[in-house]
Amino acid sequence: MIRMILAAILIGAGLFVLAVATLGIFRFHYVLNRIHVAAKCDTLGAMLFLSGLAVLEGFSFSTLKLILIIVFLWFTNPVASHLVTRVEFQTAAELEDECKVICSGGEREGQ
Amino acid sequence: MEFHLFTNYVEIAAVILFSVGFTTLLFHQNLMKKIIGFNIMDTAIFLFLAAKGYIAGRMAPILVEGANDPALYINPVPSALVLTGIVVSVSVTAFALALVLRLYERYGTLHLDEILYLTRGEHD
Amino acid sequence: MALAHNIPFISIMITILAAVTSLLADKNRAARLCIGALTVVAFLSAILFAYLWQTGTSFTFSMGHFPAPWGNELQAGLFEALMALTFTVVMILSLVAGRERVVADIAPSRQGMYYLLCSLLTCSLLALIYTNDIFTAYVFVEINTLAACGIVAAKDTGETITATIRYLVMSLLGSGLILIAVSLLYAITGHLLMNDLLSSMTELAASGDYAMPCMVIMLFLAIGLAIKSALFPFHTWLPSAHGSATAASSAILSGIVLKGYIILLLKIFYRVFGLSFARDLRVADLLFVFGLLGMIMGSVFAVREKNLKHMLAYSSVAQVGYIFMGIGLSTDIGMVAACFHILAHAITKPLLFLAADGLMDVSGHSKNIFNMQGAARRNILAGIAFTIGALSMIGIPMFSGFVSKFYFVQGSFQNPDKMLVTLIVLALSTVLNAMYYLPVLVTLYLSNDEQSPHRHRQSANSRNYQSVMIIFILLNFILGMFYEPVIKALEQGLLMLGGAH
Amino acid sequence: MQLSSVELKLLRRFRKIYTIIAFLVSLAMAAVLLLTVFNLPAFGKAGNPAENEVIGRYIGKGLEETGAVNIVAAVILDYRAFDTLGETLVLFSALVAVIMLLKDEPGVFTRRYRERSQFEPEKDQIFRSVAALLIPCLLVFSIYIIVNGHLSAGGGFAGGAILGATFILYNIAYGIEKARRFLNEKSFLRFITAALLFYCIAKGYSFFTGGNHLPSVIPLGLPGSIFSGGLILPLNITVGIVVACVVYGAFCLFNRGGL
Repeated sequence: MIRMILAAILIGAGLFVLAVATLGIFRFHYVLNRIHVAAKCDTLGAMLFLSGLAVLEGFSFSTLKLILIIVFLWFTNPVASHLVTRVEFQTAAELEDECKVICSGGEREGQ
Repeated sequence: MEFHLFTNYVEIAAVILFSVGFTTLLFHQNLMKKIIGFNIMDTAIFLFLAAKGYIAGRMAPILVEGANDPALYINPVPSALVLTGIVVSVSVTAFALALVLRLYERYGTLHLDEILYLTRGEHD
Repeated sequence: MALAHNIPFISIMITILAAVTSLLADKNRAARLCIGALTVVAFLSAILFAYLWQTGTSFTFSMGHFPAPWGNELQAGLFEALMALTFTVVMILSLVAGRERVVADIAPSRQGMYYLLCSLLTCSLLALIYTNDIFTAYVFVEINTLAACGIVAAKDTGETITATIRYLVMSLLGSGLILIAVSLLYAITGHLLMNDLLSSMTELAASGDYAMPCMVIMLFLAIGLAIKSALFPFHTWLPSAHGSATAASSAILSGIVLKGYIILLLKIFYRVFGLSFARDLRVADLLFVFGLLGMIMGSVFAVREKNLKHMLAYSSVAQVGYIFMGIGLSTDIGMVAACFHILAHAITKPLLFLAADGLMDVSGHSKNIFNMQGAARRNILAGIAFTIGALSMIGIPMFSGFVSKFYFVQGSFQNPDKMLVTLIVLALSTVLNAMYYLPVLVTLYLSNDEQSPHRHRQSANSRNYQSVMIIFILLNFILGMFYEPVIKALEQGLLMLGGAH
Repeated sequence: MQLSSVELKLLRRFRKIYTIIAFLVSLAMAAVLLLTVFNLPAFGKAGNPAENEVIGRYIGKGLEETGAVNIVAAVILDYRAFDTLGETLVLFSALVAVIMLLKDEPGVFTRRYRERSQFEPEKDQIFRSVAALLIPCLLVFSIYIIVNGHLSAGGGFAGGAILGATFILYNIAYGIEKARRFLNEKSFLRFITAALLFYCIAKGYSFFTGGNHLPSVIPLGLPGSIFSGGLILPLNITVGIVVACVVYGAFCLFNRGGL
């Protein structure tokens, strides 16, 4: 029973985070804002959701698979977001207009 | 004959998605959005097929040792059809994207009206 | 089990193998492979036709070790064999005659792939003709779409790529409708094989269950296939695609690719719903109305067109309208007339497109009719061929177009409700056909314009082109004069399609 | 984009009408489909029309007739193999069409957008180290999925897609030159042709013997072991190769117009 409640809380939290992320992607206008929301919330939301499923399942082979999926997502999702951000950082023409914080660092081309 | 208004909710979601995709494909002028619409449409059909294959309380059609009673497993045919459909949809998407890329390289726009206007000058 | 029963399977396999191996071959070898494979298939189809003509039966061939309904199945009767024969012959002739134009229009590195796609196109058409399974039909419809779009896009100009994307978008709409209809069909019957679908449908028609889904399925299938075969309100993609592609592609697309979908629709009418149930669903009436509109509007658009290839493409819209009108008549003779018109149009439209290409060749490759003054005097064979094609399309006796019109009229007599409107529209459409073909013919035979920069340009038809034109002209005469055995074969074939063995 | 003002006005008016039509068409479409769906058999209920003798034989006799534990694999590669042959040909034709459209001809045409982008992921340290970690795992995983296609969920299509994605990852992380060492244009075309030829001939053999009611000489093996399922295992492997090649080839063509 306690396991059920715990699982429900985890899954609910995961769904909430995913919903917020989706809203954020629609709400924000620039790539960097959007990737900020998408990256964090996808990683966190999927993690919460999957761990909820793992709790529900108990100790079994499926739980091992779920943990592997979480590890895989933790590896790939931040890296993918990182790459998208880098591309945007290096190629976007109006980056200074989009983010008011002055970009430091000389990696950006044409500066 | 019954009227399944509240049991067929998965199918309802599928057909709503289908009409969204259909409309996007037919009426959007941006070629990328047309392709996205096509993908939504196809995905909706796969959802529909998957829903039609599901039978409550049964296992996926991978035989468990010693049990091959048809009443234990869900319907494998829709799964096979979905698999075929996904491959077809991926191939067509690749072809459509290649065409769009060619057009974009040539005209610098993805808007079908603008492209049609630009090609008008090329007729002899 | 006679050896001839293997022919449908072997013809499909040969075209697949030709397509796969030509990926590694260079362009000339790919062309030879494609045409060679098609020739073999044409011979085999002729043998199959002769065999079925003698025995008067149809047969099924199970693909794999499992009998239907567990495995796939092919089905062949006189109708299927005749269509396969016609399609392969037209395909070979178009490819042979369009060879020089392909070399001129398409970059050398792409020509191999062009022929590869032609092989795949034939494979998919054969599969559409022979298949007995509705989902297999969907898969091969997709191959057909991809290959057809590919052979339009092979000529790499902005115009063709734009035309291809419009073609592809409309085709995708059609495929989506077909796929959801197939899914709905599976949901209410649980079958994909046509024979079992037919028995389930007969039960449903008797019990009255699922009346609304049946209606929607039939509607979606009909509209999906009508989009792909360019029935009037859905024809918008056709003129640009057929008008801008290279001559061989235009000939193939107008002549046979459109018809592949119509044949699939006929199979759905006969083998999935059963003719009487399909007529009860009233979808045929919708097709009838669209067909009539297409006959008129296609010709009206063609009258306004100054671009010769676009004009021929709009004429295809009108001719597709004829075929759908024949299907929509809901009479036996109307069906036969529609099938005969498939054949007649399949041998006339490629003739017209190829002749137009020859005429454009001596007019500085301009597609505009006004630049073609006297072109028929400079390229005599192409001029004669164009004249014969045009006369056949108008419906002058002795040519194939006349026979189908004659049977359309007969078919309309069987259905008194639709008789009057059919006759009026047929007459009107014939007048309109004459209105756009005759001025072109007059222009083509006008004396050489002194100002014309091309007036000294003489034709340089290759021997292949000449012989293909002569074969097409002869075929047109044969179909126009000795049509009785063909009609008889079609009648029998349609009976077999309906289930009589 | 220069439109004259009259044309622009016309176009705008046309757009307005067009939007209304679009809205109506989509509503009508949704209404018709919803009505249809309400009339369909109930969701998830046993005894719907789709559950008939076809399914009974697939599940009841699938193991002894095809030797595959995964009934979906048995259906797509044995019972309904003609569909799957068509499906592979769809992939093939799409690949050919994409090659035809996007392949650069040396000296004639170069990718403009390639010059515009200055981003080179090969230089990214984070990405490279993660890729180095992931690529071996992905390779093993994809091969497991392909080879186990007849025993568990998965098969040639799924595994091939993962294999293709692994190649793409390698290509992005280590650059095209290194990727060319194991898959260049020539070997790519040969792989695909060989795999497809094997597929067509194997299936052609089984269609031919099946259609003529001849016995097939291919043994089914011991059900449940890796080497069971008769032709299903080799077919899964060839399908995997074809799919991986198509995915990777399409990526390369989109990325730089050649392998």
